[in-house]
Amino acid sequence: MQIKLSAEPFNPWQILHDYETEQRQLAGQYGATAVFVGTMRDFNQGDDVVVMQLDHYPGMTEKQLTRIVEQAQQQWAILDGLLLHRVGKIEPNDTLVIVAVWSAHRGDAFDASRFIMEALKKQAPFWKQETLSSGEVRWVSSNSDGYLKPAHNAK
Amino acid sequence: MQIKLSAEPFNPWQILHDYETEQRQLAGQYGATAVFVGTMRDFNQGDDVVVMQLDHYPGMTEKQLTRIVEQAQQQWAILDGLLLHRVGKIEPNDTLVIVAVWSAHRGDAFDASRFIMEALKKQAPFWKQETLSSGEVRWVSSNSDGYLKPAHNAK
Amino acid sequence: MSIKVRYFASLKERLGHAETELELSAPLSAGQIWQRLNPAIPLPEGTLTAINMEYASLDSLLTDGDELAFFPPVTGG
Amino acid sequence: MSIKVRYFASLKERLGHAETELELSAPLSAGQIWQRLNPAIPLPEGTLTAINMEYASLDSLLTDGDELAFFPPVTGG
Repeated sequence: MQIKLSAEPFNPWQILHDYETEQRQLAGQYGATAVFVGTMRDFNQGDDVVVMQLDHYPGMTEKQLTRIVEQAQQQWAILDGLLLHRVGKIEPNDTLVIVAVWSAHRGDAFDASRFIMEALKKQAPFWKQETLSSGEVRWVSSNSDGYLKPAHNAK
Repeated sequence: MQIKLSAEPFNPWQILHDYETEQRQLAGQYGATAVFVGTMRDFNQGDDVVVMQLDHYPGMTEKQLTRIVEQAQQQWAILDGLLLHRVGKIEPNDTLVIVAVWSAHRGDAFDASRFIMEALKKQAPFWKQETLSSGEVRWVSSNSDGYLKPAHNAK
Repeated sequence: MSIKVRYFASLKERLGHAETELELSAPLSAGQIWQRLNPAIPLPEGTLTAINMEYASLDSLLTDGDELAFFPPVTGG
Repeated sequence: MSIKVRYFASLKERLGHAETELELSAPLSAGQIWQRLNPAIPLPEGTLTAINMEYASLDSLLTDGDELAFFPPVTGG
């Protein structure tokens, strides 16, 4: 189980490849890996975004992330998990977050990875500040429900 | 959008890295990538499995997979998708399937990737035949609901 | 009227062959074709049926050149 | 009784500083501490409160050595 913040850019597929390779004891045990990768878009709420600053609360952020992963472990049959979140100055197309869950069966991995992502968005103390192409600098005021189309809000 | 069967082993993270790198037009557009990787375990239903044969119905399998992905595209705001499924002789720890969905927002990617996996398990004509360490060869009779613990069946 | 009939996985093993060509003088349904080809073997419960690579019911009538397939529940992924 | 008070993100910018040390002679709640430190600024709606890096309510009483934090809704991931 690995929970980390990174001030440096990373390639999510390389991270996942390396992590899985290191966890030799998992080989043959897991049948399911569910992964979510969050990536910085170059637009938000109709505006072009050129760069982003991702602030956090050192200490509390790690504490909350650890709690969220532990809650997932209590609820689902998880073999291993990886949670890596970027902080600092971020450019479009940089990876913001990786959540990966390994389990024997798919339902546990699917549920747990989504639970971790949704809880992270609600509870982990991170704050995004966007610099727009117009030069305007603004704090993102809240996270969306995660769907492009409003129709999905009702779900 | 790529839908393929592979008779050769593949590294899922390498595939995802290469695919994403090739889709240059996606850069900056997607904020969410949801991935499911299915892997052959070395045990099933309490028995050690040493090798597996994955049969399919050439033509129909591709047709059904394409339909499933199209249904996902109709229901969710998807930017791109990748579906790669192994066929033939498979060894423990080999990747069986990758489902990846790229979207602007996380809800669409999460929902669509899970929909594709569940539909694939129910509808795509693949059949697993396991060879156990005892030498017994058996067809897997049906897919499970995807959870280790029966308690989750009620969900 | 010529129909190609295919079997997969455990059904193929049980019947001992993967496919059969069938000449019909009148239209038959998928279920009737199974009975004609395998009179001693009731269609195993849970068997799926496809016509021209689309799922179909046992009542579906076959027409010339169709490909009919019978197979057990699918277990991919 | 010594309390460390921290502000993050837009709240830090608005108040113009990131943290303050506060000496108290009697226990105060998180909400009372905000009022004492920022008498002219009502606590912005949606502000979250943490004591010793755990979410807490505005009614929670602070004790010596506690770290109190105020911050806007979180926007990670």
